Amino acid sequence: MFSITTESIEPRALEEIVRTGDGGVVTFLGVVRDEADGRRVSGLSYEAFEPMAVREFEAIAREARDRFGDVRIAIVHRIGELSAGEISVAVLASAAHRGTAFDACRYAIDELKRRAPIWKKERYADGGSEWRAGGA
Amino acid sequence: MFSITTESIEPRALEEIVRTGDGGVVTFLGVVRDEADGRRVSGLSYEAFEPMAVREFEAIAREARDRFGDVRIAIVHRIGELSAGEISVAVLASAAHRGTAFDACRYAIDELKRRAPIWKKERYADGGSEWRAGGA
Amino acid sequence: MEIRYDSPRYPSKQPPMRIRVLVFARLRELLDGGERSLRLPEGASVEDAWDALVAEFPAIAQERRCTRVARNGRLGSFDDGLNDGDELALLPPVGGG
Amino acid sequence: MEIRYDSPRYPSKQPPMRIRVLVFARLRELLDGGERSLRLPEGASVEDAWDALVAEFPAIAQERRCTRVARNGRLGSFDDGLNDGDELALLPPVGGG
Repeated sequence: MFSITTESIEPRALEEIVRTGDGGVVTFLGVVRDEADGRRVSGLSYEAFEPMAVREFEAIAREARDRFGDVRIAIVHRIGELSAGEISVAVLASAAHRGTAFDACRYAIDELKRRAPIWKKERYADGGSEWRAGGA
Repeated sequence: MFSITTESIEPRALEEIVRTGDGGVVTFLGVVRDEADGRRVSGLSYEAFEPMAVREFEAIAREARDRFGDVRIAIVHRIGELSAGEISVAVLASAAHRGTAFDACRYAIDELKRRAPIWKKERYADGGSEWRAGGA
Repeated sequence: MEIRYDSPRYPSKQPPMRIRVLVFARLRELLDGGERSLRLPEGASVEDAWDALVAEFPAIAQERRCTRVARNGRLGSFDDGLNDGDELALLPPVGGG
Repeated sequence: MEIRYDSPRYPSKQPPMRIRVLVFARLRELLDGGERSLRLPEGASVEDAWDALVAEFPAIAQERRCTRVARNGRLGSFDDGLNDGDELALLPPVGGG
């Protein structure tokens, strides 16, 4: 399950990829923070180059399998307007053993932030806004 | 939120500890596998020394904060009879940044398996059963 | 069930201590129940409590090596002395998760 | 909107190529829209497409250094040649998650 969505993310939906025999399921949820570098954030907007982003998610999942072994991965990223406390991204990794699931989940979110064609604009409570690169 | 429960675990309930300002939430779910060392498992039963287990969960969370910094942790372990595909344990770690949340979540489940006074008996499809130590 | 145990090392001149023993997993099965009360002479140790149980349930003897003990909810050792009213938990190798 | 660009390097003797340009984030704002069509002479490169956009939107010039390009959904380089009908995406530094 690899997708870009304008709807609010329901993390449990990603569990559909969990297979009988998987003993460890690791989920990462990215949540919109209410501050960045000491400035109060009033909202965010995300945009994506959707077909390329989805292909990048697929590539990242393949790489995770090559590196860490048999693991199922789901990645869903939300776009559009988000406010503090909302989920911007969910990554789920499910494997027979937990080490594989942890490694694959972390690899996937790190790579997603590093290279998936997705952009984030922060709007600040004190006015102004900024495109933020290199997801911290 | 640190508890032992006989009820089925609802992972989203652990999210109540997520605080405004947390940007990364990592959840580990332990799921009952249908095989172990090549034997088909028909079911599991868990038991716990409950008050000590809960105190151990609290101690593990304190250690995680000492090691990795400001992070909120929830741990819920189920006991009683479980069948394949059911969630036996949920660990959630929530922090401003994802590295802290990943490290804390993994530390917590590793330590839980290593030292929390909880026991697991596997029942095999071919008959027989076994208490399993040293959670793999 | 209550086991009364008069250690040869500790002749029971004083009123015996009552110790609440909790056992889990394999030990629970071998002892046919998770909780029991032991009467031990004043000054008895965790080791003495264990020996009293072995006297009644010889099958547990081989579990000694990998059993940990908790006194009143805190990990302790077989050398620890016991006090009247203590709760003594005998913990086989854990395997949660 | 369609920009027609006749490169001095590539006099337009042949029918021009039509390139679909997608821009995102800061570049989308600077170009006042996410999608446009460029007409470029046969043989033009990604660099030529960029120059055509800079000619109309000088403010993007300074973005060149940190812009990556994707041709038909695959990462490429500014040196890549373009073909008629190509989709060219101009990608500012990403920051999802």
